Amino acid sequence: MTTTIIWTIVAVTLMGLLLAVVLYLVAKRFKVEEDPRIDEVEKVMPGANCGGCGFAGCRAFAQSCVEAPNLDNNFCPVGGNEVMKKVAAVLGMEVTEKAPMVAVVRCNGTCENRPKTNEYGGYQSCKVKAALYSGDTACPFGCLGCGDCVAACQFGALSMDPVTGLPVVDEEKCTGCGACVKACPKNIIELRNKGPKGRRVFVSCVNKDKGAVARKACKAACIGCGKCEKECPFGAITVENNVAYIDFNKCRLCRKCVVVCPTGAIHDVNFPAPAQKPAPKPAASAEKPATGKPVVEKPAAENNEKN
Amino acid sequence: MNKVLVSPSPHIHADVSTARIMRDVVIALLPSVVVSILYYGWSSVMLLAVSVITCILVEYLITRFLMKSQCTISDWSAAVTGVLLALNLPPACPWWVAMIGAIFAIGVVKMTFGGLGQNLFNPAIAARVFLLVSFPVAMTNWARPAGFINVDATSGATLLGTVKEGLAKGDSLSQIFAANDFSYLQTLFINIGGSAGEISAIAILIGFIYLLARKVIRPHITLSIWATVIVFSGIFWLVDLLWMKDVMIYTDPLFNLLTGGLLLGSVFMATDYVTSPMSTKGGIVFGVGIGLLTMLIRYFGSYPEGVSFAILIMNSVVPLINKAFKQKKYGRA
Amino acid sequence: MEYLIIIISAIFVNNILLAQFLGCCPFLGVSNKLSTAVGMSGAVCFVITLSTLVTYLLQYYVLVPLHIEFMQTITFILVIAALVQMVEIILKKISPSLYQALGIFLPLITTNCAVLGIALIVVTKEFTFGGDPHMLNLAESVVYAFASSLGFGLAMILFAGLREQIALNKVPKPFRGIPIALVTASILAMAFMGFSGMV
Amino acid sequence: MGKFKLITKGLVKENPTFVLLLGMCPTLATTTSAMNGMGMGLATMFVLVLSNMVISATAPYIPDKVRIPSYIVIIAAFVTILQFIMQAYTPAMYETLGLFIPLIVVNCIVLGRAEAFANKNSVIDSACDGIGIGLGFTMSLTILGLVREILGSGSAFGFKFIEGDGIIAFVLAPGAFLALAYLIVIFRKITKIE
Amino acid sequence: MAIQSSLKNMVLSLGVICLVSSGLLAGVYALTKAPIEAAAEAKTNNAIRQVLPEFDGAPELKTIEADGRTISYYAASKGGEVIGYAVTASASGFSGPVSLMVGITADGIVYNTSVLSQSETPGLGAKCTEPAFADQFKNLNPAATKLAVKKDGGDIDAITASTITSRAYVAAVNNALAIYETIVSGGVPDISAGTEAPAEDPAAQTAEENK
Amino acid sequence: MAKDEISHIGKIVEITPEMTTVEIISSSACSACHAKGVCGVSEEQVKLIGVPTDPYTLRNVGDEVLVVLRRSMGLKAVWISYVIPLLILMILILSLSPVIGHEAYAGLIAIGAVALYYLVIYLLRGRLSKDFVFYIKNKE
Amino acid sequence: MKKTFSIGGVHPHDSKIAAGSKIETLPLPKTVFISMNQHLGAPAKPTVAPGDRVKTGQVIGEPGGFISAYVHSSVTGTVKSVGPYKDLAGNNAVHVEIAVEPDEWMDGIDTSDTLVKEIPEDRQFIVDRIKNNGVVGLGGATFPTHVKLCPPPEKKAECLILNGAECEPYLTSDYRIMLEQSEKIVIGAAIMKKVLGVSRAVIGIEENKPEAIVRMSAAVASLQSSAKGYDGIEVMVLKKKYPQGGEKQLIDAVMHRQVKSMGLPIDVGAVVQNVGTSLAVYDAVQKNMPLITNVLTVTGNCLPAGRQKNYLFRIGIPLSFIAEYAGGIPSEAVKVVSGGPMMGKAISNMEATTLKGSSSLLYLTEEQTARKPESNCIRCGKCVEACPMGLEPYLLNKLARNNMMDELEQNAIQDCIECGCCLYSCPANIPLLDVIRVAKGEVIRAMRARTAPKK
Ligand SMILES: Cc1cc2nc3c(=O)[nH]c(=O)nc-3n(C[C@H](O)[C@H](O)[C@H](O)COP(=O)(O)O)c2cc1C
Ligand SMILES: Cc1cc2nc3c(=O)[nH]c(=O)nc-3n(C[C@H](O)[C@H](O)[C@H](O)COP(=O)(O)O)c2cc1C
Ligand SMILES: Cc1cc2nc3c(=O)[nH]c(=O)nc-3n(C[C@H](O)[C@H](O)[C@H](O)COP(=O)(O)O)c2cc1C
Ligand SMILES: Cc1cc2nc3c(=O)[nH]c(=O)nc-3n(C[C@H](O)[C@H](O)[C@H](O)CO)c2cc1C
Ligand code: SF4
Ligand code: SF4
Ligand code: SF4
Ligand code: SF4
Ligand code: FES
Repeated sequence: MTTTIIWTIVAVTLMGLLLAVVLYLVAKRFKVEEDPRIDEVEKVMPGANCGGCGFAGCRAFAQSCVEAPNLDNNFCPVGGNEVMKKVAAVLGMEVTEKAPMVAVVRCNGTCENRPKTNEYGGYQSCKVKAALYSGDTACPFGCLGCGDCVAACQFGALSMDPVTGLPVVDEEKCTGCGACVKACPKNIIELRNKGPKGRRVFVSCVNKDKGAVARKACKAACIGCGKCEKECPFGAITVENNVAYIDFNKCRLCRKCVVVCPTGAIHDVNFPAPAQKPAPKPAASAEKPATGKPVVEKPAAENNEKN
Repeated sequence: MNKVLVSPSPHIHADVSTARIMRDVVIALLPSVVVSILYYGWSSVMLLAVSVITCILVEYLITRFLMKSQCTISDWSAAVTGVLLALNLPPACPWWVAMIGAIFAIGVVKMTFGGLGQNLFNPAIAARVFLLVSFPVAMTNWARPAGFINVDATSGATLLGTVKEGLAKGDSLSQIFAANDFSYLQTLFINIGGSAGEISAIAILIGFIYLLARKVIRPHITLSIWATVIVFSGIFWLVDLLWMKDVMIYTDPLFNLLTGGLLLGSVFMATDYVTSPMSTKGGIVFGVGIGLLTMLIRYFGSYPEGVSFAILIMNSVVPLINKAFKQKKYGRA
Repeated sequence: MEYLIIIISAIFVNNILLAQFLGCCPFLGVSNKLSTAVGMSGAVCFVITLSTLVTYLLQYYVLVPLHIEFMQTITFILVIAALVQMVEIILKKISPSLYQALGIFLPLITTNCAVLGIALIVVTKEFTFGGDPHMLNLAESVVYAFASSLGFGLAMILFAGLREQIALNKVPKPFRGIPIALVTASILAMAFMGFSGMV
Repeated sequence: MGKFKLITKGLVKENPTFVLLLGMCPTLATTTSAMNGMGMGLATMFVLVLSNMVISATAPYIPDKVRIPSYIVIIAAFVTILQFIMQAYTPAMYETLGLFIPLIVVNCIVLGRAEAFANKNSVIDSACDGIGIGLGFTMSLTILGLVREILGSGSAFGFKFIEGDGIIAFVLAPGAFLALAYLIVIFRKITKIE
Repeated sequence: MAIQSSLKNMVLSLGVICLVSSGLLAGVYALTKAPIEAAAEAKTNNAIRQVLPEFDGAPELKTIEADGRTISYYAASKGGEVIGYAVTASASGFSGPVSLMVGITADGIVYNTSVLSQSETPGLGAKCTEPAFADQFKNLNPAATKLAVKKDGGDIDAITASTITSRAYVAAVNNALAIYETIVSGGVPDISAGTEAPAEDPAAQTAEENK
Repeated sequence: MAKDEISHIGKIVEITPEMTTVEIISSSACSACHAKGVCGVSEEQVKLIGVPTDPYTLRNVGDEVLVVLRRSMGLKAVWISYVIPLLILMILILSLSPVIGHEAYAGLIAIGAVALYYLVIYLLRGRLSKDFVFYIKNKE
Repeated sequence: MKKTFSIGGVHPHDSKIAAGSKIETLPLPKTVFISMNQHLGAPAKPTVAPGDRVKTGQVIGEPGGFISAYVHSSVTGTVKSVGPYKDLAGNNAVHVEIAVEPDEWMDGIDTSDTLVKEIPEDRQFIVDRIKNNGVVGLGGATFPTHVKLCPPPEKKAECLILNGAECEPYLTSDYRIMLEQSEKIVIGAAIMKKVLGVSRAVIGIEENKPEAIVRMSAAVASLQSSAKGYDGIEVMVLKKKYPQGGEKQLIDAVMHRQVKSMGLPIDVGAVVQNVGTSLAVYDAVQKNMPLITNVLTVTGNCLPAGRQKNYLFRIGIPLSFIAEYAGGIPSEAVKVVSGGPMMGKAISNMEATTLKGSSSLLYLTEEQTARKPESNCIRCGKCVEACPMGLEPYLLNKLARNNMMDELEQNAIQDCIECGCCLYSCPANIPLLDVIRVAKGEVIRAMRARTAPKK
């Protein structure tokens, strides 16, 4: 019995020591050290691995955050400022807040505004359709409606509206990762500043055809008439190639352009409905994102209820 | 011009459809179905009905309520699986065995992988193997139910089973054959004892010719299975014949070709598009594999019948075969 | 002939993965890509065979004489861990470039159920290969270990092929990932039952 | 995290079998019946709790490089102790579970918990964590065993409720994979954990 | 982690851990050694008790030389008189050895059998432990019953779909009987007779085929 | 990426005119596993790989790059380091154990032979390193 | 044994219902729109401005790059505008709009009907004529012919193949010109043979055009006996199989050589030209006539027999004008295709104009053309069997949908010739080619980017 016990101890201890030596050698050969902070940063990341930040995935992003001297060049669009603050806290660095961005669909060629001229019968993919021809309406610039953008969005922020045939962005869910922008072969989706209280003004059209042609193709097209350009007191609007564009850094949300646009191509979202007593209405946007729909068309009653 | 249709080329399509192909397979199976009903009567009808209806129903329920996708029963593939499964069961097997098999075939082997065309294993075969493993008693009960026409076949056991059993007892082939008055003519027309669909080699061959004529299948897989079985068993048989004449234990090639599920399996199950290789070369490798494994299992395994296992095993090699044996490409060495 | 029986038994009939459930983690984890599965199999074969050889010697020439067979578990795992590490060091020392090539190609080999399991089976289980139940001798043990690891490799490679194919298919959402891999493994295990009784 | 939460998270949110998919070998191999599954689960839990405690107590004194080997030694010691105890007091169960008792040493759950939890937390917390995860493992193995037993042998915890056999495949290897696959799917559906 | 990974520290800490745990192990081993042995013995005794009629005290472990091998068996006695022998015997089943304890009374009747270990397929061969099959070997007179499965022309009903296991079981019982013969005859038992077969013994051929 | 290459993401840690050193993280089999985050066993090791510097491409320390190796080379590496010693081991044991009386000696000789084999390839390492040539590619 | 290519191929019903209709000349509309983008490569740059008067055959666009071609006015009249106009896919392209006046030909163009058999000696003269007269390939790709006829010096042409396969169903324009203009085509071939300096020229014609085979053989024989420079020209009868006319397939059928992946025909010593191109070469070289006309088939099963037509048209005539002239679009038609049913383009904008390469207005009914709903791939391998490039379309489709670019390249997606055989034969109605075409574009772009010179 005693010998057994002694042998047990001797054998195991010897073996343990052997292992210790081996491991020591291993350790000497292979320096492992990954900064443990990478793990910590990774933990606060949203973990979507969407690549919206420009890195291969959340971990790659975390690594770059840890290595970078400051966080100015790193921004996770998905987590937004919240997450960046947490990252900064982990690393003991400063963050400069970034204005949140949101995807904006710049086409208002609803089935009503833009009658179909033919029927598409191929594979339902905007990419395939765009490679084939101008689309099933007379507007060669507008949304093709096969929803490549919807498929690209990892966050379920996009959906096709069956009535209008256009994608709708759910502002609450959209993280501004830009995957849809890349997916759209027609370059219709743009990332724009979300704006104070989610308010923003933009031209919901990318048609570069001459006014008459554009108008004929789509009732809501920008005809490049230039009225808005003249109206804007801040010089935020430029008309080029027969289509107006509003620079969101210059735009002060005065909404003068909205009124003068003859086709209603300029959209303002999340503003209180006109002729309503001013009241903030964040709930409304959550319920029914106004993007892609001119505010004037929005039933006022619904907004009231939400208030 | 009432509407204008625009789509990428090509603008015309050959007159083929999945449903048509599957319907052709069902038609090709009809001779075997008819023969099995004639010989095994109501129990065969029952198995067919339970199996086909369960297959279709399960597919319907799953697409409708679980996957919430387009319902695919109209493509007839579930019916093919159902008929083949029924033809692969012993005629006396209870209806609930057929039902469990059908649920397994469609519910597990086909739909969990995504439905038609996505499965890696042949549903009917996998289900048969599942049943064989699960209900060894019911699945090897070769009792012969009364049929609509009567044939005097004395024993219910399968020929392969009888041979294996006899050999295990130490009898030699000649003794066994003598005891069971075996004749090739019998296997050709009425191979009583065995799965419902294995009765008649002729019926299966009629189906084979129909499938070939309708260009549903190409013959390379089936033929390579046959060739392998003939060569493999031929070698054993010849060696036996030449050197151990009195105590032969290896059956001759024709016997191996005509008995058991080999014909049914090689014509209808190994040729299933979904679970066989794409290229011709790959198909031949696949067929040779099935032939070899079948004979190995028959000669050395504990199951008397090896085709099902052989097909299932080779199904699992198909992705590798598809990688290794590709179609010849234009302009590439 | 006896070795042949051992080999057939260990590869096909009692496949270590599909019939004995040893090494399921790498089976489910590393079998996504075919080339990795192939490389992994080669490496695992070596590790398993070598470990079994060493632990066999340890068992019969150290533990048994000292009457401390009950220390099997702890000593085996230590020896195997040390062995795996040592092979890495040796390889690194031998040829950095060779070692680098491996590093790019393979995941690290860590010990898992398969390695320890086979080492333990060999010294604890009676086998009936070729007649009466008996414990395996050294040569048989090594052949058994080698064949088992080949069986492991075979299953891994088949499985990797199947999974590469699954990856292209539209598997219903709840089944994606591990569940569908398990269903595949189930049918594969069933297929392998066809070999039963071959030895 | 509260102690209670530490214990319960192993049951659902971090269930080692259905969510984390750890320790697949014993999970598949030993669940031919509910009793066997439970036995394996409890055996693992025994090692898990004790090793968790010891490791959390010793962690500060172990250099990083020998962390894993030290844990292995500790775990292996407990496994061997478990072997002694089972051999002495539950020899039948010991024989049934066979190889998979010593293989607890390489079970990722045990080592994984040591690495991920015990070496950073207090002894009590580690014990709770061990109990939680162990219970989760035991529960899942029991359920899996129960399902396989019911389908495969027509009995539950050894009580036979149908004549004859069940679907034998479920007691064999294919049934193990299959039942686990479906249980994971069902678990995912119920708990909505991905 | 507080401690640096120097060689000294590593060796030291791992050494201590090994030392402590092996010490602990040895301790527990010492503590459980007796119960483990008791459990093992209890198992054998239980098996013997199950296969033999009531006897006094502990059965006596005896050995006998055969073919250069030593075979052990247990002799049980009641009132000083040997009433039977418990013989362990095994044969190859479907997936490994089927190992039995066979109780044979002094007058050569197989009193009962008990499975010591088997690894047959659950639901199939594993049913050999169930009374439905095993009870066929209760109070069986080898002279009156043909010890072979029905398929091979004997009197034993095989387990459904598990002829191989059944044959192994029968073969093991036959082996035990052969050992018994030697014990009573005092001569050298022909172990091989059990496995390697007089040609008419069909059970043996299975064993042969399994090779 | 052409057919027969394998690549691994790494980061440049050092550049000299001749050699660019890239650090890759090789993870254990477990870490390919789904539960990596929970289970700490998934070891990762940093390995350094030397690649001849390409004078025509500008790269910086810290760049993430792909280290690429011909696939056949990966298999060859496995072959040299594992498969051949495995075969040596098997052949020796099988041929020696019937010849040598004591099986333990056969076992030890086999292990010795494997060690010898490693020694031989150690001597041949110069030739080997010529075979395993890596190159660097930009990520994406 | 008639020859054909060795891999894949399909047999759609050939439906050459317009084969019996003689070529008629189409009248001129009031306005024509001439596109600057009528060929493969860079669009031409317009050289006229609104208000300019142009004559028939006058240059109105000059090459915009190395691979590009001249564009000539097909009518006499006044330029009304130069600017965007929608092409048949509805996209904007630069067109020159001309108000039509009675024809007034440019000087130097021989508009007579006399057959000129003597081939000019000076090769540079020939190439210049071809280039200056804006000749592009009329087999579908409209590749500038002069580029093709001047292979880089290190590549040696061995055989000129005239592509008279016209393997697409319905199309009969090549067939009609082979019947009606056989000598001119052979002379064109001899001219190109001369430029290339090859001794052999093969005119490949499918067996379903027996009359064309007879007429072309007769033309070859008569020219060989009556003039110099016609040796080595032969007519080869080919089996009917789509896509026999694909140049890679034709080279395989005629020369038993295969162009390697991403290679050009010239790599195996072949130059393939359509018979229509040959006709255009004749006109350009022998008559100094620019490429301003072509033959177009108006056909479709839903058109009554009498309205199946082959028209000689002037480039720039709006499609709607042709449709109108030919009796309007039948009401059963839902799709109008420019080109054959296998490779042609569906027209979404009938106001678009004819181009140099326009070959048909094909009317298809809903029953003929509507795509059926896609179902799962049953791995039947029909697409694999059909693919003339030996690809595995089912696999490419899956890889493409999973965005696996590397694997797509490994599986040679870049070799796809977009023949449509796969989609045509798929029983599950999977839009294989739709998916493959886009993915192929992306893969080729990635490959180009990779091989682009490092900065
Ligand atoms: C997975 C599997 C397990 C099996 N297990 C056993 C077993 O434990 N015992 C046995 O005798 N046969 C077993 N068999 C063999 C078959 O049941 C075989 O058909 C049978 O032994 C011979 O049939 P019979 O008993 O009806 O004559 C098994 C077969 C398979 C496929
Ligand atoms: C960039 C480019 C360069 C080409 N260069 C040559 C050439 O040098 N020689 C030649 O015979 N064809 C050349 N071709 C023409 C192609 O081989 C082919 O004839 C043309 O794309 C039309 O083929 P298709 O009508 O079969 O589509 C070239 C094509 C492209 C796109
Ligand atoms: C699938 C396919 C089918 C084709 N069929 C024909 C055809 O029938 N006739 C033809 O002249 N060109 C056909 N072509 C175009 C030829 O490949 C080739 O471009 C042409 O013959 C070259 O001559 P060109 O430059 O004079 O057009 C086809 C091309 C492809 C890809
Ligand atoms: C030639 C041919 C053979 C088939 N054979 C089988 C078969 O053996 N088993 C089966 O379940 N389905 C068979 N099917 C139907 C179908 O392919 C099968 O259900 C799919 O595997 C389901 O995805 C066959 C279909 C064809 C066209
Ligand atoms: S809508 Fe676009 S930008 Fe917003 S989350 Fe989705 S993909 Fe990203
Ligand atoms: S916005 Fe772009 S991607 Fe989205 S549906 Fe419209 S065209 Fe397609
Ligand atoms: S379109 Fe491309 S992939 Fe399809 S058959 Fe033709 S060459 Fe093959
Ligand atoms: S033809 Fe269609 S169904 Fe058949 S393999 Fe190809 S893609 Fe699949
Ligand atoms: S539990 Fe991980 S390999 Fe077995």
